[in-house]
Amino acid sequence: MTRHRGRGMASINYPIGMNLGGDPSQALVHSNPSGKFTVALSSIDLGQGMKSVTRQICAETLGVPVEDVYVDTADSDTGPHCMGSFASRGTHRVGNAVMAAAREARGVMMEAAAEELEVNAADLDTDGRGNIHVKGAPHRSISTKDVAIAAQFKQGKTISGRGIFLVPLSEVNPETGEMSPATCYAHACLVAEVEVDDETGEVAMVRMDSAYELGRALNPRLVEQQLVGGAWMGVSHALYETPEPYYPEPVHGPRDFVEYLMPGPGDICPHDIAVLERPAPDGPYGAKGPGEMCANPVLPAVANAIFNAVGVRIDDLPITPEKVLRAIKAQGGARPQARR
Amino acid sequence: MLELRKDIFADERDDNLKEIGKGTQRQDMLGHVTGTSSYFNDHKLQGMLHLKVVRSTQAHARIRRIDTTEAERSAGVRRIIRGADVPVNLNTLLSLINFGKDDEPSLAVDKVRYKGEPVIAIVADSEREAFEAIAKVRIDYEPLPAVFDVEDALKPGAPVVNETYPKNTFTYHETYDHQRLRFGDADAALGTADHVLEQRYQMSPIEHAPTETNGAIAAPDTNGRYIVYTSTQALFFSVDTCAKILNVPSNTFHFIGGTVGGGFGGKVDTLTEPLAILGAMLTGKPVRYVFGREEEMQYGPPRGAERIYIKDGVMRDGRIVARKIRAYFDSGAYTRLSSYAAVKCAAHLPGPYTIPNVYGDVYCVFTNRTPATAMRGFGVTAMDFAIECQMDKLAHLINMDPMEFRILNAYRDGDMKAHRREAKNTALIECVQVAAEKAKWPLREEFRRASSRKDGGGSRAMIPPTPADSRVRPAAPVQQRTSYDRLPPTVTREPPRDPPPPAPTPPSPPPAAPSHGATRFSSVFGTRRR
Amino acid sequence: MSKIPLQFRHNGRDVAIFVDGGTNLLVALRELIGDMTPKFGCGQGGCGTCSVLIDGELHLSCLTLAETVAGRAVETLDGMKQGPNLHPLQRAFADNFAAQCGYCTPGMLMAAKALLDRNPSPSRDEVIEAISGNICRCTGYEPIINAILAAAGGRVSA
Amino acid sequence: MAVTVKTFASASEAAGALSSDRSARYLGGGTLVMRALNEGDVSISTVVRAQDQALTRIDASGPRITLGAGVTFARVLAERDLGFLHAPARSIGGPAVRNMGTVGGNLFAPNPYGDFTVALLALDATVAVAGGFGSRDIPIEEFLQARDRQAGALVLSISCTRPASTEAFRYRKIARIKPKGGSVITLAAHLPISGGRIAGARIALGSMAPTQIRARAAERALDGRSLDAATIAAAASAVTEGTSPSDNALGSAWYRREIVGVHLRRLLSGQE
Repeated sequence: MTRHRGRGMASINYPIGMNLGGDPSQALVHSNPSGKFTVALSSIDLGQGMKSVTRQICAETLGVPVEDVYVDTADSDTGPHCMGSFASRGTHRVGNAVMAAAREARGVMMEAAAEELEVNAADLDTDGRGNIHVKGAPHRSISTKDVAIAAQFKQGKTISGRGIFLVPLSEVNPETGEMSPATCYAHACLVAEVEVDDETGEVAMVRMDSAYELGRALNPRLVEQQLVGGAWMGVSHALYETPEPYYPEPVHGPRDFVEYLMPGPGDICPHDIAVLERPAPDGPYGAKGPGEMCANPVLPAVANAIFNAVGVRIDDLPITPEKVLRAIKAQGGARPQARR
Repeated sequence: MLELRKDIFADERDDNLKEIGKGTQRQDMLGHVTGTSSYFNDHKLQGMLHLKVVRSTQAHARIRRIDTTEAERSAGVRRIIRGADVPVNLNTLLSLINFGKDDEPSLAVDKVRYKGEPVIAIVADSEREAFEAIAKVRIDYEPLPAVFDVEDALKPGAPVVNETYPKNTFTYHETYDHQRLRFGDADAALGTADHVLEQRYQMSPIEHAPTETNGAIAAPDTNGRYIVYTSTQALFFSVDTCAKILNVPSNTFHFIGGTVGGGFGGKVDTLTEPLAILGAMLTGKPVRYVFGREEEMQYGPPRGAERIYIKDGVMRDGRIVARKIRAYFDSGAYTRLSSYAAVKCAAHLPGPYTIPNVYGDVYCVFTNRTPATAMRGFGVTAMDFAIECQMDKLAHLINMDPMEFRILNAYRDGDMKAHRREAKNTALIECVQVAAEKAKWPLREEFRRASSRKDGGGSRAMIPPTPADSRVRPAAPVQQRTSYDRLPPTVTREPPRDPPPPAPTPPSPPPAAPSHGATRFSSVFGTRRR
Repeated sequence: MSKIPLQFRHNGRDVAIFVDGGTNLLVALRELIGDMTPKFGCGQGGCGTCSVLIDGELHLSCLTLAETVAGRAVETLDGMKQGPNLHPLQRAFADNFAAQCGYCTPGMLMAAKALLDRNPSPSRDEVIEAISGNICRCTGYEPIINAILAAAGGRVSA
Repeated sequence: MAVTVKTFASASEAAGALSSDRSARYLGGGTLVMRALNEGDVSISTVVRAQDQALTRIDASGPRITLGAGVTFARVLAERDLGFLHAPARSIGGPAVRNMGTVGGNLFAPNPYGDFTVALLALDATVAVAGGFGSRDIPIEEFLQARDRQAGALVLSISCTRPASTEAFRYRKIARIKPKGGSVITLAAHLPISGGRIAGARIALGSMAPTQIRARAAERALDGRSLDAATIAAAASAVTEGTSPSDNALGSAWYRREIVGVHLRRLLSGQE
């Protein structure tokens, strides 16, 4: 028997929009005459899906179908200021800015609709399908398209909104570290099962089970993308990656994707994920942001699973076969721990 | 496979929403599957030139002489750019928020501080011609002793990596060579603990390895403006950094990002835009500067290495009574964003647990390696690795189930966190319970019943007496033992038992008005841009 | 240095261009023909995002000397759509959320097409082998594997 | 200055062009030369090609097989008669690299590449090389030892004798990444059996020295014995003798020495 299985776990939290505040994101929302909306951002989508979640946030807030909203990003001439997509700011900061802009635009839209329907704007509601109707009287309705036409060509109103989300700057106490680093926290716990070869030190992932709490899954498919891909990156960080394999000696740095190690499609394992939603009071619809934190629990969970499998502690990342093998040899062989 | 546990915290949510919570298709998916999503490099401009840089072959050396005469005569070369050609050849990224001193040139002038540091930029008609000219540049180096280990860098007599910070550490609050966190009396509590465990953890650097490398295309536009297609993941960060380095108003630029081919933090640093724009300014032509893969892997900034020492005191019944942490961020040769990561890391201590005595010193250290930058989980990933490995060891030490050990020590609503803010909206316990359930990991009833919304606050909401600096204070005598559930009820939230130390420096003057059009915010740390 | 004339079929259409000596097919496609679907990821043969089909075979365009495709048929993602309709693989990638940043997607789709054109019902291991030369940094591969299997099984919703 | 591409109809003309120009490199599948050009290797200013059909010929009908240097790994895999070479061919790259990379080019691929060559070394292949003065056959071991000096030569073909049975030839590439990754170490074993005993064992290793090498001590431990546990153990413990592995990004010299015996034992005893 040279291969041993073991399980390990880790639990973590993660600050969302951690930047000590002071650097807001902005958004502009406006409609065109056919009642379709454009969100203008300078913020960047680097694959995490910011365009898509801010689109849903905007549609929800306006009360229109998501198809009627288009999010335009990454243009410094048309998009208002945003420092960038980092520090888990996308969903939280930009999402809140879009929500604020959409709220203002909705206010104008409802006023314009009220004028057309000759009612008080407070008595109106949206149906989320492109119509605005009198509460309790769905037959007294007008389409957002007709409202947009009326607003622009008859009433002389621009259905638009401006949004900014600013968390005030926090001082940091030099002596105690007292500060307000972030406004909300996401959470996770992950169980990793591994198989360790005690003659070669090789570690193979067997499976992962996890629970992630992220305030609100604005789009569960996008959350799944982040969590599946992020956990893969966590495995990669745990077992494979570094541009300095002999750190701190700066030698033999990888130059290509053969030398820079990342798990391939044949190294992945089943991953069963549960998502919990405890809405953050200041998140857009309670959302926190899953993208950054999702890799973090994997690294220690894998390390702890290796201990459970063969009884060695590897406290240096990445946990290469060499480190595992050296540790097994140093303790005189594998010492499997109580099976979990 | 993903399962939404709508049953948990249902009372805190309104699930009656129309678009939120739906698995709507991504707005960019059609573009992705048809290959029509536009990335920065998908712009074809007439007469585009190509920029490549000559990188230092040395980790640490004085530059004696640079000879570009042969390179200038090389076929297809339009322009050789030296450090002297860069209008403001010294910058630090976070100067945009007035954090830290300018410490990094766009092109090295008198000294190189890491292998791969850009020294000369060459703009040529083709990449091949730029490569041929690179081979003809002669740089005469005087090698200097280099330092690669964070703790070696802090020893007396260590080579000075970056003269802006002669002690090889970033300066916090214009006073300290580290960021502190002090909550309670960790040394005293360690003296009372049933077990004390001190361990060392190390994370090597990690490369972002986006499939798209960093790059930018800059082109002269009408009205004296420049259009810049960029891979940046931080558009206005990049706009304002370029405005500063090139000493022009920020509205000189029209930056167009696009879809970014993966970033993960590696595209925050404004690596290619300033030289691409400068190239366009000097030649009047569109200029493209794109990293090759080896450049991206070795000279593009990684997630920096971290070394972490943790010393914990734990009781037989599982309560952690003290956690003391010393952490070193390996920033490489320049600050970039590591200074900020250290603060974020300090705020993260002691992890998602309520520990009555926490002590942290987090250092941002300069070494002669590629400067580090942000990456997914920045400032936290390595610390979580260290803390959670430590938690596993502690549970093992006291023979407790690791899940139950986490639940016992988990922070709950109403608890005071070590950075002196109340914990709210917590959910660690529920995550542990659900993960255990998914993994069929048995938990005892009392741990299955625990809740983030119960049993927090009260004495756990107090800020414990905190000595001014326990390093200069003698270790707490045994009779002053305190433990988790015998905490003296502290009546004041602040100040601590000992009088607070005098402010080390007088209040800082307001920041100077910006002169180059870059956005400025108020001072975060009192260390402002020179 | 005189340019070299080069003719080949590009997604079913004849194209004629002039290339410099040593130009690779990726540069020829992107900068001379304007087909931006194959991407530059490494220039080393390690990432696969520049993958194209040459006479139906999967090749790395960055490692292909442009003039070697003279008279041959080059297919890129730009030619994958069937008229106005998405190819079943494109639809399956979308349905399975198999793209995040999208940068590896062109190469993944070409690698998948090369597989399914020869082996319409591959096993999971065969799918894994087929994309083993393509790097994805976002998705963790699982949705990509599922998408290709779904396209092969015709389990793609309309 | 752009690169000059010279295309010839015959291999001998190409060989002539190569030997007369120090800046010339022969373009096979492109995985080495095109990469070098993409990465700015300005020492190459001429690329030489040959459209000689002999270079892509496969002769696999008889007991001795010959592969033209330009035969790709995909073509090796498509050839049923070359089944014994399928495992090494499949271990190269992803499908695109196998459609491009050639058996001739693999002879020149530096660490951590060159896995197919490990198989050829175990099979005692012969390399036919065209130089400035006509062509000659060189034993692969000799070819590899002088590889640095072969830059001006053009490999025409590689031939070897077909192993007597599937059991007689075994190959394994140890990579960190699945299903495809760079070699930590690569092992190939040719174990001809005569009268129940191994006669003329050849064990070849990749990544255990600057070039692919034979593990002669392990071969000696196998020769004249039956392939039982004791013999395998003896071969495994002798396998590091004469090796000189290096540290690289994929593993250290220490690690390679530690595991090569384990993997040889597993290979010879048929374990995963």
